[in-house]
Amino acid sequence: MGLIDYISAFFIIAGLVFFTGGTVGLLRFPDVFTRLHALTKADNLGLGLIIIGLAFHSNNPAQVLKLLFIWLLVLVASSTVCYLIANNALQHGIKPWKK
Amino acid sequence: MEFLKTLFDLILISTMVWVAWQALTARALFKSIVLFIAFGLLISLAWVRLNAPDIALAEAAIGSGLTGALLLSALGRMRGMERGWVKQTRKDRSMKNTSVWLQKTIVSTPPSTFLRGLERLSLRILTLVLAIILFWAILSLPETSPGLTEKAIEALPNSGVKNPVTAILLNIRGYDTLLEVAILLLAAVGVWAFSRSTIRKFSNPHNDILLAFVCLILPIMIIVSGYLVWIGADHPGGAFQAGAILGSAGVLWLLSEIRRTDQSLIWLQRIGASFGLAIFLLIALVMMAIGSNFLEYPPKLAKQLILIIEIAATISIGIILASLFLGAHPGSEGDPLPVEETYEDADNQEPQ
Amino acid sequence: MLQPSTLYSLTAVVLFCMGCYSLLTYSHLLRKILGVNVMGVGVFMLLIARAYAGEGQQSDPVPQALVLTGIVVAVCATALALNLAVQIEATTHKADLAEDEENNGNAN
Amino acid sequence: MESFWLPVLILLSSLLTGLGIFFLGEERHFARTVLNMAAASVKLVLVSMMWIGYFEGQSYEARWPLLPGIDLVLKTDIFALVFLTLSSGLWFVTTLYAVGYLEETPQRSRFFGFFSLCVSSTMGIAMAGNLFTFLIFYEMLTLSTYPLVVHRGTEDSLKAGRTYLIYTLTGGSILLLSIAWLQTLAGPIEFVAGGALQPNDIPLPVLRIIFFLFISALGVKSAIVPLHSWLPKAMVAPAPVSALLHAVAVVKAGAFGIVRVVHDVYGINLANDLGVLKPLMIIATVTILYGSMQALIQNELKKRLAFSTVSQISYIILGVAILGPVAMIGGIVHIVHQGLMKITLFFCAGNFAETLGVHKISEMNGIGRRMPWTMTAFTIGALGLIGLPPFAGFITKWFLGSGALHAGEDWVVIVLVISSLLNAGYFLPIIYQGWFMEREDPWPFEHHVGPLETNWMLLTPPLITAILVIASGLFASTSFSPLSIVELIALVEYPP
Amino acid sequence: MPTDQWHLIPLAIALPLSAVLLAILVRRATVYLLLGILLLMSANAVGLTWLVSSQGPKTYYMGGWEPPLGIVLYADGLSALLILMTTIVGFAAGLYALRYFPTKTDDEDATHRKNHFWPLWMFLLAAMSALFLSRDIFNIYITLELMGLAAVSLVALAGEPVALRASMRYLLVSMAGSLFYLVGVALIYANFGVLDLPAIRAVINQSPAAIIALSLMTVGLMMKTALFPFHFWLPPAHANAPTPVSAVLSGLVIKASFYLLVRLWFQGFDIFLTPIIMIIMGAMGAMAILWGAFHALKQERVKLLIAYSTVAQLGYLFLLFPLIKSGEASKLAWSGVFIFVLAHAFAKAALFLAAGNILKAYGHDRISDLGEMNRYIPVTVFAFGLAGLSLVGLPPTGGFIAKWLMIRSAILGEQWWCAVLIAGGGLLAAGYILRVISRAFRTVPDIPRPKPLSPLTEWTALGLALLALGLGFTGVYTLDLLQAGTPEFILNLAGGIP
Repeated sequence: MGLIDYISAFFIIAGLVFFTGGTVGLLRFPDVFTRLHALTKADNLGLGLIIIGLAFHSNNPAQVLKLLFIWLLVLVASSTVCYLIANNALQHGIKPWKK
Repeated sequence: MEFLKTLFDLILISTMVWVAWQALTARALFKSIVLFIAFGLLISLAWVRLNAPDIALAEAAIGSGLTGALLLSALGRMRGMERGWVKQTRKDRSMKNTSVWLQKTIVSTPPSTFLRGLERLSLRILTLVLAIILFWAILSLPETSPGLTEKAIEALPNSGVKNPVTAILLNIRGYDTLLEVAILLLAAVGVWAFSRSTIRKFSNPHNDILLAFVCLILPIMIIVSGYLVWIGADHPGGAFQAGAILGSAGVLWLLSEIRRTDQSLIWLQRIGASFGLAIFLLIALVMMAIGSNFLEYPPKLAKQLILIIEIAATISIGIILASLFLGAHPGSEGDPLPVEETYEDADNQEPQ
Repeated sequence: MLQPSTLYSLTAVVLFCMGCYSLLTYSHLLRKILGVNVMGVGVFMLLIARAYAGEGQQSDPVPQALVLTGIVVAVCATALALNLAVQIEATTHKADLAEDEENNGNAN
Repeated sequence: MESFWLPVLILLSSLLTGLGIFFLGEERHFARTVLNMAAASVKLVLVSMMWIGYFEGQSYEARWPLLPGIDLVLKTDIFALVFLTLSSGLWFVTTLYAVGYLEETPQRSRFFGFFSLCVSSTMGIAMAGNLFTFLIFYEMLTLSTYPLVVHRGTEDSLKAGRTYLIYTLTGGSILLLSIAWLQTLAGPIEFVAGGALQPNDIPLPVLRIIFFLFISALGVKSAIVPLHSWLPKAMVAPAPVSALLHAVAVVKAGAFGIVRVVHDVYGINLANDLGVLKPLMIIATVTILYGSMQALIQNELKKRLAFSTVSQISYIILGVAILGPVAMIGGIVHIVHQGLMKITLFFCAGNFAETLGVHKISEMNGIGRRMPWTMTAFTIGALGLIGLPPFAGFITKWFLGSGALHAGEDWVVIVLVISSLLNAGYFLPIIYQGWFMEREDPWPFEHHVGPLETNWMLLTPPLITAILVIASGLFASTSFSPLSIVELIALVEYPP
Repeated sequence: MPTDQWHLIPLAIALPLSAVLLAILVRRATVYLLLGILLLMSANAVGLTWLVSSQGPKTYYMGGWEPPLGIVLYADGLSALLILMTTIVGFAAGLYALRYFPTKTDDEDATHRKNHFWPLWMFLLAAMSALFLSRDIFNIYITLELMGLAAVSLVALAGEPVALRASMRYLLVSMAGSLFYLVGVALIYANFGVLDLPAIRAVINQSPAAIIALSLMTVGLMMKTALFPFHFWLPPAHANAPTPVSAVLSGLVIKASFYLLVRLWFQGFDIFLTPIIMIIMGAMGAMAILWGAFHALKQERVKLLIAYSTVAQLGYLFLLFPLIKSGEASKLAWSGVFIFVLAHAFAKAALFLAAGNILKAYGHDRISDLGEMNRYIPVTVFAFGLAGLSLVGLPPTGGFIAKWLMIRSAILGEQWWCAVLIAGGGLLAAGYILRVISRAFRTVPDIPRPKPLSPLTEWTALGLALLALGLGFTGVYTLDLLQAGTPEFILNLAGGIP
């Protein structure tokens, strides 16, 4: 286990933490909007961290590029989907949750 | 480390089984479909774990992705399903059709609740017995299965490709694949035959962001599928994975209403769907004509031929999968294009 | 005993039986179709698990090719089944095969 | 070459006619009649050619391999020739009668088509050279007669047809089983005079079982008690069909089959050693008595005739069952005699029904005055069946009786006497009513056709057959009478 | 590397597949093109039959790869005969379909159905040829799926709710059946590492995995064959499909999975053939015979009656298993059963086509309301009658030859119950065939005059019936051909079952 491994392990674990957070939010939050919020925000960040962690492992730049590319794609996709869901919800007259 | 691996296995397996069970027994159909998609993703993880990356790719794209899309669109097209979602309670779980069968064949009175209970019990026992038998079979298998690995590796040099799976798929057992492409085409024709409408409109409103996203993502997907075909020769990947990506691109394209005209779609579907089988068959017959066996490629040409077949197959698979999702038939040149009513107005008319 | 191949093969059996049971038990067509798909996954997993030869070893490519074929076949069958189910639901407003009218139906 | 083609031609002459008639339009009456009569005459010519050939020592045989070791064999020995002659001759007159009988009725092309098929299968049965071939034509006969039985298409005729098929097809499948069994034990079986079986390697009990399987299978068609009850039911069929069923085709096929099995499959000696002849004899006598008694209590004319057939056919079986040439002659010659007499009676019954609408015996008072010719023919046939000399029936009973005495079965004579009394009991009243009783109420319905008492095509056939009845009785001793020819058969079976 | 003539083997599959492409791409006036290809296929099948009969069985390496790695096609007398049967029946029913689907294109829905009928039809024929030739247990799975999906789509083509339901049930059963079969394949491969049937036969042993695999495959195939008690899906599917489809389903498709059962049991897994197994199979067959006949006697509709008679007739095929006893009896049973397969294919197809004609002419096929058919549709009635004879097993039809051989074998093997069952089953068949035929003779005063039929539809039915009849006269040649396919298991049965 070299230093690299520890660093990447740290990032990956951090990413997992965010993922867990996102999932908990998905389960616990009251309505669709807040859940979306939790999911997208936390998961995108978590995924980013994990990818950084993995990037430390890879030895050739092409792979790193691929990983980043994947992350970007996920970002775009998840944000679009999140928007669409929220939009639909509003159109079907679901009121955002108030305290 | 071994222990960690086993732990991972156990966690993965238990999750898979749990999700599968949830997917099968969830009260709401929508929920079970979503869970099924998740199940598919877990499965592809398992494939990776069992170092079958090709399968993992295919599963992720076809097994969970496209099947999920098909299931969802079917659920959407089933009218009155909104009611169905809540109504699907555990009460409906009596296997009506077999009890009807029993009633038709054994007793002539309508099946009593007792009879149904009996059926369910007997079915549980039956399944349990099946499970036990299969367990027994599995445990009686030799530790390491003989398999054909060595033979496949030996044959690899003459196959024209370096990825053994691709070699098996497109050269050694190419006949299976030929029939498989035929099955894809058959499915498309079958779907066209069932559906009485030429074009389905999807009811999502025009949406700029979606459009932007699609315009960004479609080219990427197409590139990716091309890439998959290309590397399929010596790395995981190949026609089916690529075709699946292409197919999902098509699905996206359909969902975001940026079709130009329907006529073009028709030609695309009919010609494109049969393209792969046509090329495959043509090459096979040509090989036969020049004196080798049906589907036998001379080693010098093998790589190129396989590539041609794969490209053709990819295009066809993509188009077919997309049109399976579309679930409407391309019609013949002349006839008008009746449009299946979208399911908002379908909901107004109550089922009798 | 806890060989991954054995482990996953046993899982495969469990999945197969689950699918089989729900295919027989449920009356709603979509559920039956889901059941069949789970059955299929079970079979594929059996093949792949037995093909697995351990860390780093080349695992048997033949079953993998077979499974790849099988997955495509499965999705074709599923697509047909789903479209059929949709048609049934559209014509009979019921999404199951209950009360079979084999005696008063009239061909073409 | 000729030896191959003649049997085939005899078969085809009516088979092709039948198929041709199917495709002939329903309304082409004249063409159909011409075709029918032409075919019938051609067949007669062919059969007589075959006689000539036979006396020149020519032997006829046609083979077609159906399965390895199993051929479709058509060949003719003298017994086959007798049956051929009988059925082709009677087919001629019956066709003439049928044409007259069915005038102005629907579905005639169907009727005559199956009529010809029926006769060709009879020909096939006559010429069958082995059990397998026999089975084939036996079933063909069943199928080709069904449409004739249900020809009227009414519900009860359909019901009668169903009964007929249930009985005969069951018989057929029993026959199939027994043939298959026998073939498994003894290989393919060709009919050989004196018996084809070499019993040394087959256990005798098995042979006995198979024998009685055969009898029960063939007994259905030859209407031995208790397998007879389809026959009276089948009376709903039109008169020419009943005539064909009773005199020529169906029941005779059964009887013919039994003779074949006893003589040419088992062989009279083996059958005797098996001890199966005595039971057969008893069955026959029981049937004779039962049939006559039933006939006695019938009021419907055709029913009475039917039951009389039941008893008469068993004379043939009786003759076969009694050991010794004399009784056998009596039995086999009865195939011809009963045919002639019974067909006469059915023609007459048909004439009564057609011309005067008379179906019941109680309605027959004074019918002899209205239709003297028909009644004369009827009387001749009836007296013949009773067995009065010089009519044909007398010959039969005489030979049967003396044969029984030869074989030491004296009790049979008593049975014969009783049954003759019963015959007299159910025929003489009719004759009396017909000739001597006064008619008071009018006929049920009456339609006059032509100068004669009825349509000439209905009148001539019974007269012809009646004359034959007398002739074969009177000139029994001449060398071409049925009797003397049957004596030739006896020489084959019981070499002196 | 075989000599060129043996390319007929893959051509038997390639021709129909190319026909599929034609049917999809060239829609205008394509039908005559397709009929041309059907003719080619028939010629191909005849050539193949001739080759096999003259040179004996032959293996063909697909893609030139030898087993165990590659896929092997295997043509022997049996498969050649069955392919011939498939092409002939497919051709006849195709001719029928020409007139069955309205030729005028004013009806939107009808045109739609016609356009999709032909590709699916060709898919079905291709699948069956592939299946009859395949010897690789996984490839068999693919052909099974191809066949099943094509058949299901063809049934659904009829379009009414009943037909849709029936085809859905058919689809589910066939999917489940294929999966059961596939589990068996997986177990076999896991245990022995081969997929080629003879290779399996070489290495097979009494291991539990092998037994379980075999039983799973058998169950799966029985589902597809609709052997009692798996028959429940068959009658609605066969009775409500479009007529030419019903003909092919009942005549050919169910035979395919039976053929596979025979291949598996006799040419791959014959070490498991114990008397008990054979008796069980025979008992199921016997049940099927009685059950199907019993229901056929109760049906109100001609097409349903015929469908139930299919359930019954399938039972006879499974009598093959108990009849396999000792050398001679086994040979008789083998040829008897497969002549039965041929005869039933022709007869049953003819019956369905005739029933379709009745349906078209009278507008319904309720038995109770039919009458005087021979006056209006004589050819159809004649075809029905002839085919019925073969079904009942009356001489001189092919059905009779088959039953004769089977009864001989039963008596030789002292399986008395089989002999009685075969004979008695014929009577039951006579019972339900008569229910329809007697209607031809019934005179009913007030029956609306039926619509006239196109002669083509009538004569195709008659043609098939005549084939069933002709089979009775060519028994010798058929037997010769079947000899070229007799598994050595049967040939080695000198002293009876081990």
